[in-house]
Amino acid sequence: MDRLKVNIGKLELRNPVMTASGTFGYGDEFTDFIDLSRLGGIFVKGTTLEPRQGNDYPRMAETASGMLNSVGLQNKGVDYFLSDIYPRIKEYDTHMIVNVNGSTLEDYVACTEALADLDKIPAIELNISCPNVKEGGMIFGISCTSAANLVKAVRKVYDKTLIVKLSPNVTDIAEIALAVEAEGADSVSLVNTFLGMAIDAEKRKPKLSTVTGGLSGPCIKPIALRMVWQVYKAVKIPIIGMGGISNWKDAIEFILAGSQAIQVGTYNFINPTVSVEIVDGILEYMDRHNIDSINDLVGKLDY
Amino acid sequence: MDRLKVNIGKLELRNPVMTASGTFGYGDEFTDFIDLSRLGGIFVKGTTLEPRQGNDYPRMAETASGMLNSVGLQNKGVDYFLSDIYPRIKEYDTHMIVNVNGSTLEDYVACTEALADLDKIPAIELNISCPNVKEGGMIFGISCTSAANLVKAVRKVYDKTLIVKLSPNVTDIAEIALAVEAEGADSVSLVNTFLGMAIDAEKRKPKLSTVTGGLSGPCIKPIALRMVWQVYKAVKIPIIGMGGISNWKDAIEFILAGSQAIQVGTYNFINPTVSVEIVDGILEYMDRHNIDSINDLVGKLDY
Amino acid sequence: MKQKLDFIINSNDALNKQIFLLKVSPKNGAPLPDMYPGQFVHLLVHDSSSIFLRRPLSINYFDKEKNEIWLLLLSAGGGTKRISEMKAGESINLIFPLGNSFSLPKPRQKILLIGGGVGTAPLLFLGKRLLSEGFEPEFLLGGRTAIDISQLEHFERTGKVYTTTEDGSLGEKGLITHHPVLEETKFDKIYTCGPRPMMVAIAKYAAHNEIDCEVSLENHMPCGFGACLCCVEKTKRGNICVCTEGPVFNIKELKWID
Amino acid sequence: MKQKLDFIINSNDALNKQIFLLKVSPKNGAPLPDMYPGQFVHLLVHDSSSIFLRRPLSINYFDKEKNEIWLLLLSAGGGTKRISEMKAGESINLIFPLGNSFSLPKPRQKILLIGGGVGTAPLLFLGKRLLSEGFEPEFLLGGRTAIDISQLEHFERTGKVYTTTEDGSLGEKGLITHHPVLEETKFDKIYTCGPRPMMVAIAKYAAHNEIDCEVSLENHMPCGFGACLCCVEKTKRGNICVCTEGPVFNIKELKWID
Ligand SMILES: Cc1cc2nc3c(=O)[nH]c(=O)nc-3n(C[C@H](O)[C@H](O)[C@H](O)COP(=O)(O)OP(=O)(O)OC[C@H]3O[C@@H](n4cnc5c(N)ncnc54)[C@H](O)[C@@H]3O)c2cc1C
Ligand SMILES: Cc1cc2nc3c(=O)[nH]c(=O)nc-3n(C[C@H](O)[C@H](O)[C@H](O)COP(=O)(O)OP(=O)(O)OC[C@H]3O[C@@H](n4cnc5c(N)ncnc54)[C@H](O)[C@@H]3O)c2cc1C
Ligand SMILES: Cc1cc2nc3c(=O)[nH]c(=O)nc-3n(C[C@H](O)[C@H](O)[C@H](O)COP(=O)(O)O)c2cc1C
Ligand SMILES: Cc1cc2nc3c(=O)[nH]c(=O)nc-3n(C[C@H](O)[C@H](O)[C@H](O)COP(=O)(O)O)c2cc1C
Ligand code: FES
Ligand code: FES
Repeated sequence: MDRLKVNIGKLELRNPVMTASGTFGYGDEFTDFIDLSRLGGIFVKGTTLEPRQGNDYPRMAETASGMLNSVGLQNKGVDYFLSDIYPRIKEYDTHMIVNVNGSTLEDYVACTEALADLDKIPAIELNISCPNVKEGGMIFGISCTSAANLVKAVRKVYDKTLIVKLSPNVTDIAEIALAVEAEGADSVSLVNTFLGMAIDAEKRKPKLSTVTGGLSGPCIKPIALRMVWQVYKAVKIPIIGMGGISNWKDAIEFILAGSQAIQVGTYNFINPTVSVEIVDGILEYMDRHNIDSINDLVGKLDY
Repeated sequence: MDRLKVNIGKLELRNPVMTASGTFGYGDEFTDFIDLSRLGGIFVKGTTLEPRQGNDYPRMAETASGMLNSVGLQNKGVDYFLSDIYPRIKEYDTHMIVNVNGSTLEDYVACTEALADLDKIPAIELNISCPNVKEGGMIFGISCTSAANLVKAVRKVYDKTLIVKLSPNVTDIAEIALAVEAEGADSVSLVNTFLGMAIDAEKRKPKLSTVTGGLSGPCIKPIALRMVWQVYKAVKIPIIGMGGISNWKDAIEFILAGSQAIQVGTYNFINPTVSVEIVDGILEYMDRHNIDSINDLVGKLDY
Repeated sequence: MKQKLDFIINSNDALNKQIFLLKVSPKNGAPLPDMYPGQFVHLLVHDSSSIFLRRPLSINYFDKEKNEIWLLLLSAGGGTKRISEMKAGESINLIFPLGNSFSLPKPRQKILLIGGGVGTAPLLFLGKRLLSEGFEPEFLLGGRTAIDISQLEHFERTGKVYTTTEDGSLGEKGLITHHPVLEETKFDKIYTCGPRPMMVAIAKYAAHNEIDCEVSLENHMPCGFGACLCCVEKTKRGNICVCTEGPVFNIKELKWID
Repeated sequence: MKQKLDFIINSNDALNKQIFLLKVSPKNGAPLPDMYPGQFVHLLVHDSSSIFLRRPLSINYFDKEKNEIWLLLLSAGGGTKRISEMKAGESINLIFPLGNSFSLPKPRQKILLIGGGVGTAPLLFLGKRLLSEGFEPEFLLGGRTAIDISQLEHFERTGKVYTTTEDGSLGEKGLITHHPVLEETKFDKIYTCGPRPMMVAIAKYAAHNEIDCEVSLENHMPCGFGACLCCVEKTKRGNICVCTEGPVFNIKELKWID
């Protein structure tokens, strides 16, 4: 299985297939369906310094080949994570990566510090792109300066692998990627959800309690793929690509566009075994095309 | 049918349902299927000062609930339009609106001037958002300054209704809308296509000759709808909404989000009679909800 | 243990224009695990543009002998319409069994199961279970008109049945919450499933009369197994997932009554 | 005049594992308009997530008496697979008739129709037409293996048939472009449809031997009726739409041979 090994910062992944934050719980939800040790890693739920109740129901609207969500980072806070969740998930035989969120720069830093010393959390993903909370989140991700400042501050308190998750709701995502790379991010992951909206025509009301929410699923794949490719041409750090991946073919496309690794998000809801099916599919593809190492495919789009 | 009448600048539309540039030819292609006089208007193919061959084949890739195109403004130039097309299409009993494109500010101005005196072209749509040409197009649409400068220059030579078509590939579309409103645009239309990409995993090649192309169809609807709503809250001029509209329900959603009128694009390919079906559907909806004038629905999202 | 499994449709019968009874069995013939009333399946229809997400459906009945699950389906929107058009022999993929289940009553409690429209779906399974556990369930079933009340013969074989219809075409005329049995009889426990306004009215009635009451919620569910946090209900313990901590709730946990 | 119309599938027969013959008639029973060999239909499958756009298919035969269109379908990808699974009685929506058509030969010309794989589809209709116009069409049909050559009995009833297969299981062994008849007989006109590399090879052969040659292209077609400008072929007149000015081109118009 060494053929699938990839590195992200100081992290060595068994394979490039990981699951996306907010779509895979803490992994537990999937143990009935798959063997977690077959995954390269798991990005757990968005975590904040303080507990959050998230947004009001309804938080979901189905759309053409996708869905909108406005969960709004519901989680019990980093202390609860340390006391109640970490002891459980640290037993999983895969990389568990925490998705870190905050309303202020100080929040992010404090939340990161709380996680920095955990043996079995080898990396964090700094979410500067959540479209579903009033403060923080995306605000940091849509300007180079604020993204850079945040990464600089977090980098100071965090030595392990620092992944920064980018927002697609920008004119030039490569610019933001360059800004966070310059501040020492080990990797960028993209994309988070697109800000979208759904309306119930008969009721003349928004379908989400928050009016707007984040769009994910196969519908966004073409845009996400383009962004990965643009960022790949701009930065040197490894890219973790995602957005609508629902089978191994999609995964290969993201890898060819420049992703060192990928995350599967929404499709976990529809097919809870999709992530391991993707691992198998990538291997078959590599056999068919005589590819020794997955690294030989990264960015190898022939154009 | 007065219940459906709406105004866009100096233009009075029979109803708010129009067809989008590049998806409806010059109208001729649809006369076998529908009675063009049942439409509020027709936005004809993107037109440039000089003839253009467009991009190489393949120019199309199918995606989840949508498609990418990279036609690249293939057209025979404005002179040919004047001599060979205009005499034919001026007979149609609906508003024929020309979508004006260029590589430079001077191009746009010259193309506009050539169209300004045509009796039966009551409006132009300035396309500052085409993602499929190397020069011009989207470049103008992603910065407030360049968008404003272009509109200012065109406004000087054009007295009739000036509609500016916005690009969705920006961080803040409302900001661009405000900038063009300030320069005297009578209306903004949105959205143009999203820059996207598709890859053939087996061949390891892009599916489009141009690598990237414009994404359209139902997949983009949630994002387009959100953008219309954001622009509606920002500007005073009427909005022409589009992006993935495929039935009357979608049209009502765009109207509730703040569109004074709408355009149907890609779905014309799948159902060439969809535009008139939407007119009928809107009327039935208004009957069911006791709505006297379509204007009473514009922006009336209850949130 | 949750499973993802392909099923084959043994039969799909239209009970009326909008309500369908699907009977499905595992394609691979494997014996189904234990399932409990209140639990649901999450159904995927392959290759449909109108169904991106799975659709949750209550287990209407689990026929252990035939290794068959019954699903009672209302064709309500694009997805359920598509399912309703499926034919015997076609296959569907289910994730199951999901959610918690109704709790058993205390011995000798007088029990009423109240179902509105297709909300009767989980109550058949529950009723049969209660009967087999030695209880004497009674049923109050309502609908707009007579044909909205499905599987009446099955319910009648399970216990005493009261009916209401809005148009009076069957049983009492009026809303289910106004049926005289609610005035005349003192029940110890009520189980209910149906449109939310109906359940809220019944919850209020139960609370007011100090009757223990369990409701089965139908929040929208992208995943169905606790991964997305989209199906939350505001409870006294905060926002909690209906798909894992529900769909059945004791009304004491909810914030419906204040 | 182009129409958009619902059709009913009269039959759908698997000719081999991947090739299907669908016969369809208008749902409303209306008589079909005139159609010409080379023209195609644009087919929509309702409510499929894998088919967003319509799928173009050649008119394989137009049975005027039965008011029936024949479509010969290769299950090549998601869309055609889905179509291949449709059953008699189901309905599909077509836009038709689209495109130009093959031109008729000059009187007494010696004609060869060359079809590779499912590219034989329009050639059956063309062959029958030519026969009825008094010509004596001959056919050169090729495939990887014997079962790839469909409708052989129909072709044999229409004219002389030569065959090639790559594995030699039927007719000559080898590529269609190497069939001896191309060396031995001097044809005046060739019509061809099949994989692009095959058509290019034949076009070169025809040009070299000064044989008039028409090819039918299969560019990807979002709309099929000239609205989107996506299906263009580079010709001596610039980029032109295959769906309206084709799919049939005389090779003189194309830039295949230089
Ligand atoms: C635990 C549970 C058990 C259920 N049991 C049954 C049953 O036994 N029989 C039955 O007919 N119906 C049942 N429902 C409701 C059923 O799931 C919905 O009617 C169905 O999802 C509607 O899908 P649609 O595509 O037809 O409608 P649309 O309105 O087109 O659906 C749009 C979206 O909203 C969601 N949605 C719409 N209405 C509901 C609803 N009432 N509940 C949940 N999600 C909804 C859909 O899942 C979809 O994601 C149950 C729901 C839940 C949560
Ligand atoms: C004028 C014309 C006539 C045709 N006649 C026939 C026929 O009689 N029988 C038959 O089996 N096939 C015919 N084809 C080819 C057929 O249209 C394609 O095989 C089909 O569109 C593939 O769709 P898919 O979803 O199965 O494949 P996918 O590869 O999944 O399709 C993806 C996209 O590419 C397009 N595409 C892929 N391959 C082709 C192709 N070869 N031609 C055009 N578009 C393609 C599809 O339409 C779709 O938009 C014809 C094509 C054209 C243009
Ligand atoms: C229900 C839901 C919740 C999510 N929560 C988070 C989150 O907490 N943090 C985060 O960075 N991304 C979150 N995301 C975004 C996903 O991680 C991913 O970036 C996005 O969904 C695109 O990938 P996909 O199309 O494969 O789902 C969430 C997505 C969904 C659908
Ligand atoms: C094939 C194609 C060609 C297009 N050409 C143009 C064009 O020339 N000028 C323009 O302003 N928009 C053009 N567009 C964009 C559409 O007018 C419309 O903005 C976009 O497709 C979104 O709407 P839809 O999702 O309804 O298609 C084109 C779109 C397609 C699919
Ligand atoms: S439906 Fe996803 S958590 Fe309940
Ligand atoms: S397919 Fe649209 S122009 Fe030919």
